[in-house]
Amino acid sequence: MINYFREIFSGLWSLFVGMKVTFIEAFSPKVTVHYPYETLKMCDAYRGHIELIENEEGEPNCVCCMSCVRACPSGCISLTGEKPEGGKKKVLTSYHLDFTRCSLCSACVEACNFNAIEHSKEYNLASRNKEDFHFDLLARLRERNQ
Amino acid sequence: MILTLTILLAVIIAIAWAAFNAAYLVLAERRGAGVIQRRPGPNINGPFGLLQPPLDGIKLMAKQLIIPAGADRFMYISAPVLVMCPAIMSFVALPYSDWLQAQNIDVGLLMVFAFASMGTMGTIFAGWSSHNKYSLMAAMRSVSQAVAYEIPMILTALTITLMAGTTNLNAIVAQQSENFFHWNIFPLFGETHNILMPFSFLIFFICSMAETNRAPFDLGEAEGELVAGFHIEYGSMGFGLFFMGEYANIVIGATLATIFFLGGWSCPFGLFPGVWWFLIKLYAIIFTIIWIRWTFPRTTIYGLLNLSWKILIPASLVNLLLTAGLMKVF
Amino acid sequence: MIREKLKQALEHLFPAGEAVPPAIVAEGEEPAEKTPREAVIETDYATCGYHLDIKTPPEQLIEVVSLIDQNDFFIESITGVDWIEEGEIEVVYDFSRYDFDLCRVVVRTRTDRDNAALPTITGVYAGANWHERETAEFFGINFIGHPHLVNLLLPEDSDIHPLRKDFKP
Amino acid sequence: MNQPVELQPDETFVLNVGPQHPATHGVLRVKMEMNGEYIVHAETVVGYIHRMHEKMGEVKPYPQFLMNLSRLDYLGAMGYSHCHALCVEKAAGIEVPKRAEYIRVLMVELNRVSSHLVWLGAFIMDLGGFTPLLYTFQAREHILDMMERITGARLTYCYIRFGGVSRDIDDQFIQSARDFMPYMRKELIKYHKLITGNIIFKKRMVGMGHISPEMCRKYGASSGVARGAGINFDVRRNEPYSVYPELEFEVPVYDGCDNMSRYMVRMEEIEQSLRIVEHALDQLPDGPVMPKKAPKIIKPPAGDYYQATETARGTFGVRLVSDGSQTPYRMKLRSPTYSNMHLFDEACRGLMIMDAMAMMGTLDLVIPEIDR
Amino acid sequence: MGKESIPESIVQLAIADDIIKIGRANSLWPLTFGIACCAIEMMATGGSRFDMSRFGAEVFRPSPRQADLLIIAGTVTKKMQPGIMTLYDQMPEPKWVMAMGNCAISGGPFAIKENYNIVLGADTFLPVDIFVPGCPPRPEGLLQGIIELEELVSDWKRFKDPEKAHSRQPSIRAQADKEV
Repeated sequence: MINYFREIFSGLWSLFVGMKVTFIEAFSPKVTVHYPYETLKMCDAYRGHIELIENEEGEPNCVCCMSCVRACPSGCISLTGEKPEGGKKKVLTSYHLDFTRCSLCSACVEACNFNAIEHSKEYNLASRNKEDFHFDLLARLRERNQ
Repeated sequence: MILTLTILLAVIIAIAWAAFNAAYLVLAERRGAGVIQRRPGPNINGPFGLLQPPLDGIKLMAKQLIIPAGADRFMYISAPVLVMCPAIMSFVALPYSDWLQAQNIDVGLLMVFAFASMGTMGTIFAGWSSHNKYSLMAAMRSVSQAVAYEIPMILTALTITLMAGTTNLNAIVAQQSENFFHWNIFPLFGETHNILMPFSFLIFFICSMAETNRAPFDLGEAEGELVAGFHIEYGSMGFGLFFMGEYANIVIGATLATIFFLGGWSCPFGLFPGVWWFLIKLYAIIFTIIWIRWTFPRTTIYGLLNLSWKILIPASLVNLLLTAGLMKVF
Repeated sequence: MIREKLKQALEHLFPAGEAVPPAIVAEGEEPAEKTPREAVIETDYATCGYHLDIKTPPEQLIEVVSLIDQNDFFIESITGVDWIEEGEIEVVYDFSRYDFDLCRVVVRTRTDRDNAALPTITGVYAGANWHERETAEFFGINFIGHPHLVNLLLPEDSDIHPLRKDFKP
Repeated sequence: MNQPVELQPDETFVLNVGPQHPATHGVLRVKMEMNGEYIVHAETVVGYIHRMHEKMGEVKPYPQFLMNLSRLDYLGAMGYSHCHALCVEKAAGIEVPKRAEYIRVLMVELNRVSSHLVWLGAFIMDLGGFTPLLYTFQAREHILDMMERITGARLTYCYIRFGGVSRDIDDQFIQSARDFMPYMRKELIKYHKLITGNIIFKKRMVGMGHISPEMCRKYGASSGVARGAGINFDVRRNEPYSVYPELEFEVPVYDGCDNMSRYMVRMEEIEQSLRIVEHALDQLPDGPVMPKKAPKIIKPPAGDYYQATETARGTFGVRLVSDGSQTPYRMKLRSPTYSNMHLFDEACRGLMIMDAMAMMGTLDLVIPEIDR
Repeated sequence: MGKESIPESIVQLAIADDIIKIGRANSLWPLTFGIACCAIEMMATGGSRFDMSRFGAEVFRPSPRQADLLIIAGTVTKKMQPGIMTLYDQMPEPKWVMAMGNCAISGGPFAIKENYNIVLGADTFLPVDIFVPGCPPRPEGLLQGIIELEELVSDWKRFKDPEKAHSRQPSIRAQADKEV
């Protein structure tokens, strides 16, 4: 019989303890980042989709060695390059990234020996077309330079 | 003629008040949850998110109405109405002040309880007619819950009628209106010196939460196991009505608790008119209910029934007997 | 040492002559005639990650597994390996113990690739049920006596065996 | 309160729970044969998110398969990569620098804490309490912030490489990890106040959902399910790997065999993980995080290799059958939840649906990890 | 497969239409339906730090009858595909579909040559309105998707470009230091 009452009262007490916890929380400061009004700064390591790195002349560092293409587990990179007449090195003519199949594993960036690609810090992509995420990175680079 | 029109107007105002409360308590709930969870809650639609309920309402009304194949059409359509209407009807009898009341009814208490128990019918209609196993199970739960909790609730209300000697809600308030210590919950100076009243309040509070299907007793719409409970097949405004009916019921429960135990519109200091005091008490109770909702996990169905049959009903019976005895002594 | 105990018990089960001396046995590399079809081999834990490698013919499988069960092993997994060049599918049973006396046991048995069938061990380990269903659907092995041998991971109506080496989608 | 009931088979109906159901944590389906609210028989249907990981293991070279392991179990991704890396390193004989191994353990344990926090929140949400979910997610954000600064992702890390890790940790990480310890301990006290002590919670936990040690053995259960049944089994202790022998921690074991034991085991595991992190930070050696000559092409000698580790969900095993080429011949992933979930069919018989859901919550399910 | 055709109402009221659109845009209730990794980010988006509820979109409804938005958060397999289609059919009009994460957009990293079980993109069998790429996308990505969807529903660009908003260090990090 005593146990019966003890259970009731200890049970009630535990409920009040729980309510006290939420009460204290209610007066703690808010933690929300109001996204469209304020944004987060991504850390250096953050892995967005890849971007080409340019050299001083504003041209891509890429020498078309294809190691990123080979390293990619999902096969989402395709690039072409050609040797200009008289030139020694290959020049990148198109660098196409199908971001919709990327797994952001960083294998391409690590495979690159020429410091030609890096992860961008874009984190809030959304669109009505999925073709928007088939990036032409060379065009993006040119756009950035203008 | 004028009297009839006045009554009609009063009834319309009561209904509008119920609908307003139901709509904005949803917002209050969402913002309140936000406060407890350290986030703002809906706040960009209008100042403080005040436009959120009308926007939700517009959306719900403009949504396609699906009546599932195999559903009992008549019952399916009538169920939300059966939940919402009795809830709104009860508002007619509720006094907010000695003058602010749609209709002063001598058996106001009985009427409110009668309408409150009608809401269960809507639930079981919804559960049965939806042609869905989840909703049927939820309806069965709701019914057993309603049956179990109506008993202690009414037994507790009986102690109040016993002390007040009337079922007129106005009279119940009037009887405790002298000052702070005449409220039924602080039984120091009232008509009776009934020290059991805090327990009665607790029982009544728990029962009203269970009656209105509020967490932690929301077995009827237990998301974890029954998906959305009895309104699983309801979309658009049918669902909206269930939602609003639930909140209207909360208001009724809180109003009754205020009237029975917290002295209604009687004010300890008399700073401002009684109706404000009433609203303060009412919303304090409602916010406590919201606070509880966002703190506890859900009970089990047998835990719920055990609580009622093994603890609350004996307790309220003893409470009633002792109250009667105390009445005799003093 | 549970390892010794189990090894002795199993060697009792298999004829003594056929157990080969302890050696690191690489699967697949060795032609079938070098490693006997039934043997209890103590392997090097540091390189392989298990202690006992038991090769058993399908007929003795249940006997072996019951013996393992009697020694309080728990079932870790069942899987198949498709040795397409030899025309055989190997089914690998992993057992381990909830104990500090470390012993990981691998039981292997082979069945013909074209007409793959093995006895079920669900009677001994109830937990083999899903593992066997999975192996059955991935490798097309018929576990004889299995209570509910339907597809586990693939759709109910699919009849492909994707982990067979000759599988083409 | 777990009374057996007399069940008449002809009065039953079949309730289909899932694949879209709030309590199934993803796309799991359970066909329940019910008598009223009591479960007569349950049949779990899995495979709704079978993503061919084992097939991909067979067709992709070793380094390219690495990223798959993070997708296997997105809550405790690091532990799975760790196991895979250990197995391949064992097979190919790659030496791992001490510091890299410490960093791995650090990350795995932090990840375990974050995984358990999600479990806790989602579990309480199954029981109908919503607020703890947001508290645990908020505490988890601290871990994710820390890990994102190093690994560059929030969930699917792809951080561990064969031979080491992709990026060294810095002082700021160490500082924030140290700061995190007292914060998390305070949070744990809060959870215990808010959840563990709660009478409603206790009523649903204590004595509910019986899973016996024998059942664990027959089904091969691990993690909290086995340890909640009084089995002292943790691969980190029983079969030490990595640098765990050098670290101090205890394996929490409760022998109640009920929901409460499993819950308490996991809650204490959070504390133990914090202890490991603290200890690993103290002992963190200097040095490189990748071996000097990290092999670009990995060709383990032909053979059969097995490695088991204790991940956030339990004993994860990788069986690697190599034929000496750049791609594995067979890659079997033994997932812990697979076995844990399997025993649900038997364990939930005779329970009411809500208790069965609570029990399912204590199994700590991540469905893609069952289906692989 | 296109959207179900809804009969045009006889009386067309432009203003009422606009109000209804705005109502719909600002109370998008998603279905509680997570498939894989992205579901955890979806939960995180509902969490305190990102707080989807500010847009009125936090009311995760477990029943498709009450939901407006189907977020496909994870890989769609051949076994799951009929289930998703059923869910979509059960949702009342108007309804929207969001493909969250690379798996839902095009199969993502699982779109290999030997693929036998993955559906290559939710848009192969559902009319997807918004694509949110990433593996998984950060919660901001999902929020951006919801903002984009609001724009699509109401034809009204409500929020300015987040790039132009002032960037700040996340409060939670600073706060974490304070709290400790």
